[in-house]
Amino acid sequence: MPPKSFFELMQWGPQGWLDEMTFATGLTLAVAISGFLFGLVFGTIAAMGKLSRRAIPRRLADVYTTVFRGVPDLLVIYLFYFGGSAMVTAIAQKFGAQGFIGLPGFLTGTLAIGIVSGAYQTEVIRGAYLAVPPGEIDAARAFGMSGWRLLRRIIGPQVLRYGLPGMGNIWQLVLKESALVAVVGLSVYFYEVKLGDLVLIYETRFSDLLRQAHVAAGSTRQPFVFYITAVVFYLLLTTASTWAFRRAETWATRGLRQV
Amino acid sequence: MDFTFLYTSFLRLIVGIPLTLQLAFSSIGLGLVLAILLAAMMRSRLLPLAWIADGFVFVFRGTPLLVQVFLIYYGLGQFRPYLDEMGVWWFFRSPYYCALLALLLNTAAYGAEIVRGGLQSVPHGQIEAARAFGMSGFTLYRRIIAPIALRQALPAYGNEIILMIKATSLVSTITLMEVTGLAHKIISETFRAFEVFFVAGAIYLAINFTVTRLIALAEHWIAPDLDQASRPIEVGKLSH
Amino acid sequence: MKNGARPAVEVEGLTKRFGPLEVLRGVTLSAHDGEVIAVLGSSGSGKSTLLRCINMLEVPDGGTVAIAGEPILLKDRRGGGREAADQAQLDRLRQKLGMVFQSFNLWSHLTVLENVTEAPVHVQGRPKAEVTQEALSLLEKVGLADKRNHYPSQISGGQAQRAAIARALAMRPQLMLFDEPTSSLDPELVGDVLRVIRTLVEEGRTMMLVTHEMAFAREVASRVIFLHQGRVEEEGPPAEVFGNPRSERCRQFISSQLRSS
Amino acid sequence: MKNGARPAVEVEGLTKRFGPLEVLRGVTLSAHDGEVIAVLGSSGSGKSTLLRCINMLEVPDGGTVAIAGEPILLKDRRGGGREAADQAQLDRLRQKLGMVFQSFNLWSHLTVLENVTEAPVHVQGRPKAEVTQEALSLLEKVGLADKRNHYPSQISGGQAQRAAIARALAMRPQLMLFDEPTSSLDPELVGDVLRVIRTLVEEGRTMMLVTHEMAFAREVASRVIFLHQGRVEEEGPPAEVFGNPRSERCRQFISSQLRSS
Amino acid sequence: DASAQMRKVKIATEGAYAPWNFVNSQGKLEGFELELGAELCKRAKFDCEFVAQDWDGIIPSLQAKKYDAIMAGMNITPRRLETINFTTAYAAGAHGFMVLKSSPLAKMPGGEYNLTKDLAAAEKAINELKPMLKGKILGVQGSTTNLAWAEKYFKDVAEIREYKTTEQHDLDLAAGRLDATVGAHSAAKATMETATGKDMMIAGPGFSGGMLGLGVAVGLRKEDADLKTAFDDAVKSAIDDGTIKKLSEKWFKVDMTPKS
Ligand SMILES: Nc1ncnc2c1ncn2[C@@H]1O[C@H](COP(=O)(O)OP(=O)(O)OP(=O)(O)O)[C@@H](O)[C@H]1O
Ligand SMILES: Nc1ncnc2c1ncn2[C@@H]1O[C@H](COP(=O)(O)OP(=O)(O)OP(=O)(O)O)[C@@H](O)[C@H]1O
Ligand SMILES: [Mg+2]
Ligand SMILES: [Mg+2]
Repeated sequence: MPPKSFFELMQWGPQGWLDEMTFATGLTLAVAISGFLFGLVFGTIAAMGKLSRRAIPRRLADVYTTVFRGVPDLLVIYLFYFGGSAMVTAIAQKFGAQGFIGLPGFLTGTLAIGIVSGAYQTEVIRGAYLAVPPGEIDAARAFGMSGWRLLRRIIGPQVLRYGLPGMGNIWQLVLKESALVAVVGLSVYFYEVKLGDLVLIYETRFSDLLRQAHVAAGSTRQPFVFYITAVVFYLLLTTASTWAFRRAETWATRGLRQV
Repeated sequence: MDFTFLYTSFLRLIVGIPLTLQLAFSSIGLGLVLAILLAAMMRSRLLPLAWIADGFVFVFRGTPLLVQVFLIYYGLGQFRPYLDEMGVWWFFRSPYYCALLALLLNTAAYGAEIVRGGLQSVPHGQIEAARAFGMSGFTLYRRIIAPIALRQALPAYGNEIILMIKATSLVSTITLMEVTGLAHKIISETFRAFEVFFVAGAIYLAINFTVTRLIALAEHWIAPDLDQASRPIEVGKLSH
Repeated sequence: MKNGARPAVEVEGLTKRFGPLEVLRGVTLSAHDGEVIAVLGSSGSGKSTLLRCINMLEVPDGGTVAIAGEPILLKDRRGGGREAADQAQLDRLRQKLGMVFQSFNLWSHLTVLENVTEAPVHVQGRPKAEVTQEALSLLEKVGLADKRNHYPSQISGGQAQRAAIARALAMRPQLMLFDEPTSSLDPELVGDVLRVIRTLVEEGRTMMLVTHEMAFAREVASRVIFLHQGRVEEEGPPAEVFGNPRSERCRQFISSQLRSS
Repeated sequence: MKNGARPAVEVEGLTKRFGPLEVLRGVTLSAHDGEVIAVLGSSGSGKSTLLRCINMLEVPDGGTVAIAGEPILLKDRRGGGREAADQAQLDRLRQKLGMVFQSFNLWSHLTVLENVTEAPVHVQGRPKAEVTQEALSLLEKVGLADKRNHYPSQISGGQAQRAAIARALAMRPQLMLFDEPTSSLDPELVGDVLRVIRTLVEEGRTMMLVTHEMAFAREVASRVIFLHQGRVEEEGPPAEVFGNPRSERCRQFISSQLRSS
Repeated sequence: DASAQMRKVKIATEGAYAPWNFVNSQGKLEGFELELGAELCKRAKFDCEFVAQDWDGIIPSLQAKKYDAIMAGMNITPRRLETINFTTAYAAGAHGFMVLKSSPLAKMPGGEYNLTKDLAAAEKAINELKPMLKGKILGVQGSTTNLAWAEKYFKDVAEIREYKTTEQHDLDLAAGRLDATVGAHSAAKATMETATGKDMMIAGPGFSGGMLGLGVAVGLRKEDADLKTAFDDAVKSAIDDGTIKKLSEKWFKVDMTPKS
């Protein structure tokens, strides 16, 4: 293979890698968004647990954040992928099913990312809650607000205000966490290849951005082209999300005087 | 469970702990200083300064640490003649220094954003009060803004510390054998991924557990009046 | 306009302590529909704490509070102290209470108008259009119509206080708890607030208000309570309490008032 | 105790706008050592803004402020507005000013005592032991000695206001800016504050205070200023302004005062 | 029809180890093992499907039954045999050092040694290399037989650094952070054809067999004995009729047919 120029490598279509890199970016984004949203759910619940007056939810939330922040993310993903499949298989076999049942990579992967990022989001949400002026919460209580309503109308918007920078960090983290899911594989589509008189069905792993760069680097032996391209694509995602987060922040800090 | 195997794996893995801790804590320490500097620059009225800081945070927060490590080590390795000429090759030649540099730049970018968030949560009136008494510049930051911001930022910064401890696992890409690198090595010899990761996970958990407790202590220490029990969220009542 | 059997609020033997400090040591009082009770007392005597105990923002250590004859259910909490036993009941009763906080506590992420419409729309579930209409007329009444789209950080102290008053009024509460509602208001506005309170009283609503302004208390109150060292030291119609206080402490307190003319 | 040539504060043609709203439209005034100026005006008339412009917490759009004869240097900012030209000068001058904010703005991470000692120690660089001594005696004076180790979130409104007063006094400022310093205080404490202010005046210090309490203004002020629509509508000794106001608006404002006895 | 009775077999490959297996710019798997795999399946009458899998998870996933076989340039080793099973080897080649042409190590003596057949001769050659390698830094891909071999013989004289991929130690060799890499000659040759490798050369003797592995083979679960029989037969027939020779010459430019 004679070395190709950057532009030869980065063209759209069957000759170049641009289309693969673009799809990979899309997948990364999809994994990140779902993982982050899962995390938001877990994080909100655990933050409420941590802030609870009751000992049991507090303990549980504490164990959750300590363990899932404490152990390497890859381990959590392995646990989900292998452990989860084994469990589902065992349950299915109890009901008479046969053979091995694989969990869809996308679901297990995003769920694992959700659980991990949720542990981080817990701390951000808790910190932000503590920054909300207590008087404003008192006022809402005094008017008969409590539970979800209080959370949604008064605490939520203010937690958003103080928590957004921290959440932005976690979003960035999740964006890159999607690379870990590649380890357990994200199968997305199949296609057929004719090889002489033989028809083979290939399953392609629709890779995330980082693994795609790795694969392309291995295939072309030109690592820097692909890692730098990956950086550019990541930065495109970051540009979009930084913009979105800044807008959200401007909106969330309306009415707040800046230093 | 094969306890002898777990135990021998453990004995082999703890050899990597000093490197893990060394990298984590030196990058966190240096990174925090840089983060504060960056956050100050981001809020600066001198636009070029703010732009530089924004750009830095943008790039280092926006790309995977793995790629940063890779590009700093292998990428700069491509420019050896120039680095030699500048007399900095000794630095970039060493995988340890390259890892430290990548980790510290990365954590500084994240840290800057956390510090910025903390500063944003300081009630405006309290800053005005300090200004009205002639405080400004460094004293204002040190005495009023920083302590209040710290209370808000500490939970998020605790996250960052833990992330950095785990992030050190990426440096095995550039031949540094810390805990995760050693774990991979044992797995490649035994293929018992699950058990080895279990032991490695337990080691990280133990380190991070200690760190979270220290952070919780610190939180209590800097904000004794913010005893969170005094303003709990009423979870039990969410059912209504 | 019932007057009698079921007092709008009934407080019985209320005690509250903060650490070693016993702030309330057995306060008993009641207010009937259409009554205006002025609570006097020196700074730190527990006036705000009393109001905050009535709507359970502070859960009292002992004693009971009943709203419109219905006692607020409390239960012991493990590890000491008490808490509301039935949040649904508490929320329901709180909707009958309006409160103006000493430090206003406006919601900083909402505009003045949104602050006023928030609870009626989202707690009482009243139609937004109708509430907005009413809110605008309330803001008009307190002279804040032109600030309706400002955020709390963009208005003056007196304006914030008036916004807090409008916010509480928009709930159409049966019982209003005012914590120094006129402290930041100029004399003209004090007059306005006085007029608003009188209209409410005519509608049969009940008020409890903490104030340091004797003149205001005298004008507005049907009964005056003087808090001292966690107890009700003196209680009676304003003419009596101001004109001829029985306790030494109360006499001293009242006579220290500066005369303005 | 100089009196004359160099006024403690001199404000000349001050203007300030918030968006479309012109809050101050050319305010000119000065105060000499030992003077106490009471600023009156309806809510939203710009009283707080005037005080905040004097110590440049709000930078005025036009006009100048001079402290002890030294004009605060301002420069145009790119993109409109102005800003302090010399931060060191501003910091130095601000040390001569004390301020009690309408909303107190106590530092939430410091105890009451620490709030009081913070600026003297860390801005003026005075020895900590000496400052603490003085702070304790100030807290004693305002009746807060027993709350010295409480955090701002743990004290009552009136206690916070007194802590804010003690904090400002501890700076031993040449010019004190009080924004409604007695709004949350009971009559006895108002009397105490009055006494403190009188002592300061006797030491030759200068005060500007915003108040809604005419009685207090009458007792304490050597001169009264009535702000209306961004201008000084009336100015003179209290007896004159209260007894015989020249402008219609001022007359109306003053007569709306409730009489307490 | 016929395909309905054909057994479905899923084969995992890494997809990042050119020219053994890699993903081309169309996102399709390609390489020596892909073509060979198709041949083997045709002979065994399997309905095959290739999947790409990260190297780190490749054996655990086999055990978790995510797929049935591995063809990923994987060497037969005693350690791996403890966990999984291998067919008979379908490729074998020499292993050795790659250095920069300008390096003093370029002058290392050559030769061919088989660790299985004549261990004594091989170890003698190794001992002769030791003085030259004293204090040098060697780069090896982690988790490979090369690493185990390098550690066994050179740990006491040289510093050994572990890399995730061969491409990474090649980059470090180019940058001058390493004095030599240890790896398969086939991979070294592939590197030498790229821009990074243009100043590199294979130096010293080639070693094969023994702990360096008994050749590259299809990895299978131990319990799938029937699969092993079928694949074994297919590999043997592909060796016998020269298919493997033809394919390896196409992809590696050398004959990698295992010599029995
Ligand atoms: N940041 C701001 N943005 C917009 N308008 C503002 C802002 N700050 C103050 N204002 C407006 O400026 C006017 C003057 O405010 P100021 O606080 O000076 O009033 P004040 O005389 O002190 O009133 P009060 O007696 O109620 O405290 C008010 O109408 C207020 O709404
Ligand atoms: N969270 C708390 N922790 C400790 N002490 C408290 C707390 N809240 C209030 N206190 C104390 O309880 C006492 C009563 O407070 P409260 O706010 O009821 O006073 P108040 O009568 O409203 O005074 P003011 O007229 O100054 O507003 C005060 O001495 C105060 O310091
Ligand atoms: Mg109070
Ligand atoms: Mg004001």
